[in-house]
Amino acid sequence: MDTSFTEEQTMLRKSTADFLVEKYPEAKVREIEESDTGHDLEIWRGMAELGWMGLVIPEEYEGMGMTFQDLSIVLEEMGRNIAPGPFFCTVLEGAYPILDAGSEEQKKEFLPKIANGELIFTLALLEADDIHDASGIAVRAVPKGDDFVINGIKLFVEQAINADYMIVVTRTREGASPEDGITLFIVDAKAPGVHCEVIPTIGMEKLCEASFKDVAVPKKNILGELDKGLPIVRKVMERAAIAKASESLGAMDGIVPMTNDYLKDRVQYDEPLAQFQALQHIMADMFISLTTSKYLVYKAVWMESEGLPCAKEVAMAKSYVNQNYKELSRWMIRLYGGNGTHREFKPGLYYRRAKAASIAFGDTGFQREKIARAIGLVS
Amino acid sequence: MDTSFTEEQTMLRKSTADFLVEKYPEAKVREIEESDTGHDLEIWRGMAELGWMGLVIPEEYEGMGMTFQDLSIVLEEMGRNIAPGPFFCTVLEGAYPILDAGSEEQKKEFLPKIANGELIFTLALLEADDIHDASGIAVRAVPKGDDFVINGIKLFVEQAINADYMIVVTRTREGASPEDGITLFIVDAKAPGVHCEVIPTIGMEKLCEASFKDVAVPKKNILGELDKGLPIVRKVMERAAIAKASESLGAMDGIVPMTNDYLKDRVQYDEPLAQFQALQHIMADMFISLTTSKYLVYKAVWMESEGLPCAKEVAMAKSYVNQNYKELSRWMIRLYGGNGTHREFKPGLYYRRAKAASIAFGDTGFQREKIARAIGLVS
Amino acid sequence: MDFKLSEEEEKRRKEFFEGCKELSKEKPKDFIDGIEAEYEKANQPYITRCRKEFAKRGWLRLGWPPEYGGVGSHMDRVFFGEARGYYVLPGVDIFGIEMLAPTLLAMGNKEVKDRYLPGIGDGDTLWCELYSEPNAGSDLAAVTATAIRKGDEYVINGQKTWTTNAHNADWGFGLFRTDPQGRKRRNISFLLMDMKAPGITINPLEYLNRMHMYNEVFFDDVHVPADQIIGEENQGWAVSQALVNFERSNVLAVSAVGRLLETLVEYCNETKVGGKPLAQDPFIRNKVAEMAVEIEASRTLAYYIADQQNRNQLAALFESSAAKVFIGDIYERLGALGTDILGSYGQVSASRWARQRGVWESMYQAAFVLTISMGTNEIQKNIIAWYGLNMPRPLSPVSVEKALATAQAAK
Amino acid sequence: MDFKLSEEEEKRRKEFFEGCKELSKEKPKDFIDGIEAEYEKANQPYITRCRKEFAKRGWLRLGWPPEYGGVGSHMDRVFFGEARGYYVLPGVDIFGIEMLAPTLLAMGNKEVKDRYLPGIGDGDTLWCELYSEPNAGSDLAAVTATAIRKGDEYVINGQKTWTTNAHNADWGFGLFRTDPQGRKRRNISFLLMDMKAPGITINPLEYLNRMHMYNEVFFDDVHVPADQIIGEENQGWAVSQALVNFERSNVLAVSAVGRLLETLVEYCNETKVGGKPLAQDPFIRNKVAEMAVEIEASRTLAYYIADQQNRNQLAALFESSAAKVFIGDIYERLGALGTDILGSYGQVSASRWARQRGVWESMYQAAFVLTISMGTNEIQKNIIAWYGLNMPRPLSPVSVEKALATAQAAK
Repeated sequence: MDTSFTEEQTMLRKSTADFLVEKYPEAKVREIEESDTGHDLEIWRGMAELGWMGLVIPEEYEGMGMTFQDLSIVLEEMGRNIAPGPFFCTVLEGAYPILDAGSEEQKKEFLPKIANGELIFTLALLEADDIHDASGIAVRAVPKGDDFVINGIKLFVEQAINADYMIVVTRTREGASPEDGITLFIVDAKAPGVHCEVIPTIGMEKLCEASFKDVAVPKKNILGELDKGLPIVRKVMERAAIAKASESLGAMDGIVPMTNDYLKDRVQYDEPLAQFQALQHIMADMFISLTTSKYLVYKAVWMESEGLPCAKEVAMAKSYVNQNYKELSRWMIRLYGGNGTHREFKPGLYYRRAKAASIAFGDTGFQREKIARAIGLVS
Repeated sequence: MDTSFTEEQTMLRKSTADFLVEKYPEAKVREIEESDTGHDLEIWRGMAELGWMGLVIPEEYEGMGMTFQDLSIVLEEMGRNIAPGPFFCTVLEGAYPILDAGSEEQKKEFLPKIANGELIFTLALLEADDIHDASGIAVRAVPKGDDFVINGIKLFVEQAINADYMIVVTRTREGASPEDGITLFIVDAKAPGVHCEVIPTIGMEKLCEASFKDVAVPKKNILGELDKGLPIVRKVMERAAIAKASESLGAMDGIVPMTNDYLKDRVQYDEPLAQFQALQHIMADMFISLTTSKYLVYKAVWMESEGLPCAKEVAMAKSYVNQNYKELSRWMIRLYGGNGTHREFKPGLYYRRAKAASIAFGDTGFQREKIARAIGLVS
Repeated sequence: MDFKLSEEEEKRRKEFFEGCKELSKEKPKDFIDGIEAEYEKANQPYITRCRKEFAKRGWLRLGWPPEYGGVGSHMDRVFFGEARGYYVLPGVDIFGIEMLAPTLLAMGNKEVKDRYLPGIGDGDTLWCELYSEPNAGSDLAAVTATAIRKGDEYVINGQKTWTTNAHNADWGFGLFRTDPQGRKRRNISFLLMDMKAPGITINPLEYLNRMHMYNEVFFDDVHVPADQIIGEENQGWAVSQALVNFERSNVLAVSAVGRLLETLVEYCNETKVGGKPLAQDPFIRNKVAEMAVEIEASRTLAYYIADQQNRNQLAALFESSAAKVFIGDIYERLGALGTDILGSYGQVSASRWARQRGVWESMYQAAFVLTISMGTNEIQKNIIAWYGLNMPRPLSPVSVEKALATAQAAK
Repeated sequence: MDFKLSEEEEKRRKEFFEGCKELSKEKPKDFIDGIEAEYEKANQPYITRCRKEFAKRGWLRLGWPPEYGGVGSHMDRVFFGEARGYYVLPGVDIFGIEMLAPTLLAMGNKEVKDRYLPGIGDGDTLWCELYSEPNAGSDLAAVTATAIRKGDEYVINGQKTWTTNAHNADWGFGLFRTDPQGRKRRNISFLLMDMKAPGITINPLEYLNRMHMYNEVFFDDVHVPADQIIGEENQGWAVSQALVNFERSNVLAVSAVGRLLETLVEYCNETKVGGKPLAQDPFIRNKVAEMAVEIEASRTLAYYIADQQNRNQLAALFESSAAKVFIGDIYERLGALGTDILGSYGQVSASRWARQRGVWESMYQAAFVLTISMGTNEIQKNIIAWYGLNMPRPLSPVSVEKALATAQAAK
């Protein structure tokens, strides 16, 4: 056991932070957020140069062959800087599922291009009824010659408007159990019949409606096996959940010192607010919330990184961070007072993102139900 | 609308408080609590002299003909002084059901004697499966000549060991619905076959197991109608719930100033604890908790007193006070520090009673389910 | 203790509810319910419509003396607030109606009353409050914007901020330092001014959810006639503290929150997940019931405060602070509960994808309008502790320094 | 970052768990699980049995130097704590093992180490801590009990209180004022004494749930040989603060709480209401899951602290404070949750009517053993704010008065 980061990891964190602080100053974050695309090509290229999109892609596919734990460090720093863009979906919802389940051919075709920043990926999973499980998949893919034809609407597809490819989760068979007959397709996001539109959301992350009208996808673009795609989806969801928790943790780790500094600077009644014990105890509570979150996340990240079974640990970390990120950002606003409620101040950015992060890949209720089963409560 | 108490009510509160402070000093409370019976005959007689047991009994039955609202003032003061004894069960679980549902003969037989302190009553409702509703009633009463014969076990019967009579809720018919076939009997608590034993509980209120072995009860002792007793039980439960909330509110109203005084007296780091802003804000939270509880209870009491339908309001008041009494007493201990954890200090008395009070006549979960239905959530 | 309204009161209350119900039918389609709807630009025509209708009915002069067209009582103000809250109607300029008018009535001379009250009562003049500054938020007495007397005028320089509705207001009232050497509560004056006067610049400050409620206001040699002062020069702090007639029950917010919970109950009944209505989920039942209880507690407390204040304007002061903290917390938590219940839709802003017109996402962001504005929850808790519970005020290093300096000067 | 234990560590950890599991099979029938079980009178024979077994295995000398029979490492102490916690076993005198022994090892001379360590390591001598006084609780430096040097002895007078386990202890260590004129952190000495010495009177103080854990201890001219001082005279405060080797992960409490939650899960699975197991109630599922998460967060944090402290005794100090506050709150809330889930049975004390042997009712009362003892949660939050977050300490009126007096004296 060694609960410290390695020297390499500390350097990775520092270089990541340096890049983000330089490229993503608060004004830039807001500019990207407010733009139609939510994606800055120049920054994207900078990330590609640093190899971030290929961080966890093996060297044989032109990646850096680093671990999920290393990736989580990058994600933490992105969370701290509230960096918008298609990084998360490309890596977690594109590169990883292909690594998990792709054919050698698919790996060769897509992974190098992901690694060098040529391709943006995303995952189209949720539908109108917002059920995060097999029974929520109704979009049909029907075989027709060498193709499958997809019809239906997916919601909350991150960055779909910028994506080159979408991994679309479809129903290819109505079986006895909803868990049967789920198939994943790698779909050209610019193909005829695909239409994407941004859904305005609190996090402004360009979650989209993606509609599919008679979209023909060649059979070779099936990811994994026909009708047996559910385990791939579940793995992607689990990994994305803990990755989102890392991103959130980074934000929380930014909120605490930033709020503390604000209280030391802001003078009211001729004193820095930091002088008031009632606020000191709120800050202490925030420190406790951050500290107790940290190692829960780090342990789940480590397990995920080591390939250990960690469904319970991930659900625990995600559910806990869901609540604590929201709570810390809420307190950040409260302690900033009037300044906290301005859209142009950082507290609001965190507050809005925290809500979005708590929903992505399973909200607290969803995760707690997983945990209830995992700790043995009969259902 | 007049949200102040009348002058008469203020006087009633004062005389009640005076009696209780004199007769129930903390040491006496503890002595009664620790005694086998949990009942002090001398105090009981004093209460009878003041007419408390007959407060809400009409003058024609030798009572004082006052209102439920007046009674609630007495209960508040009893809560503040944590007065143990059979007052609550005699009035709420004895006098009231007889007033509600008793025959003229029963009223004439029992009410004057309750009013003058000759009789102690209680209600035997709950059974081993702890279901606070019709489906929880399994103890059978079977007709035999001019009698019914009762067999079975009741639990959590308050002060049964001291009772002269128990109103026993029995099943007399197995109907299509569990709500059919419930009958109440006024049972001589000293009759052959009745056996009572104290269950040790956190509140030490002498909640008892009452077992009935072939206990014969004359038909004339049926309270209300055969098989149709459920509405009586529900009314008793509702009134007892809001009465218990009044008692709890009185305790809460004692906790806040008492804790405030303690913080002003207790010096640490050369300062009264009251000087510390972190503790000031806890006290402010306690004040808010008390203040928001008060009028919720008072309004439900008023509605009950006026005979207005108030099932929702009672459930709201009881559920809210359940939580807040527990929470205030918990904070009282925390703020008293080491002294708060001594059994002989007042905080612990409140803390233990708060738990018991929160369970009696419907815990928070039970009340919230009632509220959910009342505010229109479909079930 | 009696919670029954008199027949007359019931009748009046019904009038307010019916009037507001009628108006609510005219709500624009894209109107998002929330106690912050008052300031949304797109709502302005409807806001004016409501205000004019209220004025016509005399509801902007509730409790005023007859000579200024006053009708009704303090309780009428409570009923009106409750009704407006329930139908989540805008159209009452709280700065003119709730703050300035009572101040003028209590502290103004006949001339200023004659000059300004009619515009308020008729809904013709909108006001804003020029109190807060970048370094004077919770600590209002630290204002530094100056108003220097020159002949028959005051010349104003400096900056105000968090000025709600300045962009719509015709007139402003506020606190300015008439002697720049003066400290804290001294040397502050209470002035009224035309917000269109030369030298005033108003910059919008976007709220979290993009609503335009706040502004920064800059003063560059703004000339204000000297007779637009209320009270004596340098006595403005006392004027600002004299809002004795301010309606403190918070009934409007309580009522609005109650209505929002009703719509959440409807949503839970109508929305099925896996074939079962959300309303049948015991966790949701428990949480919604819990919220309903707290709102009901707020409501009964509001009525208590209203009744006590009706009898004695200075009554129930600390209960008011408690009520404000409590409803503020409820507002924050109801936004959280509503968005949680909506799942992925809880993050969707008003749009064709939104459920319940996006009201929950909007509320989640607007959550702080009650916990931060008009004295943060933390300030209210200080008030409760120091004045309500008589706990000692913690020492401020500055006061200590002063004491030390005094002691040393005594050498 | 790597959470994997080495094979050797896994092996050791397993040894502790197996040893504790064996011992747990001998638990008396009426043993109520809880971290306070250590002090219950009825448990004393079993406590002694456990202590002797631990001593036999060398587990009371974990991390000691070899010359005092030490075995194992800091991590072994953590594993042992975890194992004892999981099986809720008593038998470790934290005052001797966790507090005094490290102090002696760090600050004691060879003579006192030789004299006192064997008794601790062999489980023959039980200790109590004579720190708190009626007016020195959170503010320990305010102790007033005196130890006046007379020849080769100190003569002790005064009172201690909240003295855990004094009724079972053979010896005590504590803080006494060796110069009654001295103030606060000065003039305090750290003394050891035989608790059977003439002049010592011990009165029990009943805890909320009647457990006899605390005592009042009175000293009436108690003679203590002068060589029973640790460190220099008047330097006792520094000695008491030198517990650098104190195991701060709280793993024992965390592990015990985790085990208690497991029993609650069993209860929910086994107990049917209306024909359905409680475990199927979504509200219960949510709340139990929430608690499981917090316990797991405590557990990972405990391991982090243990690992960091294993590398550097002074590491993770503020994380330790955070961990203590957190597990204390969990203990309080788990007692509340457990009793709530038990419904009417949640109030029943150990008896034939109790469910789960009354453990929840007992825990509900014992809830405060972690939030109040050894530095209340409020004190921990001060530590986090002042030292961890470098926020300024609020001023104390006394320090201000002193400054004023100094300023005036300078006249």
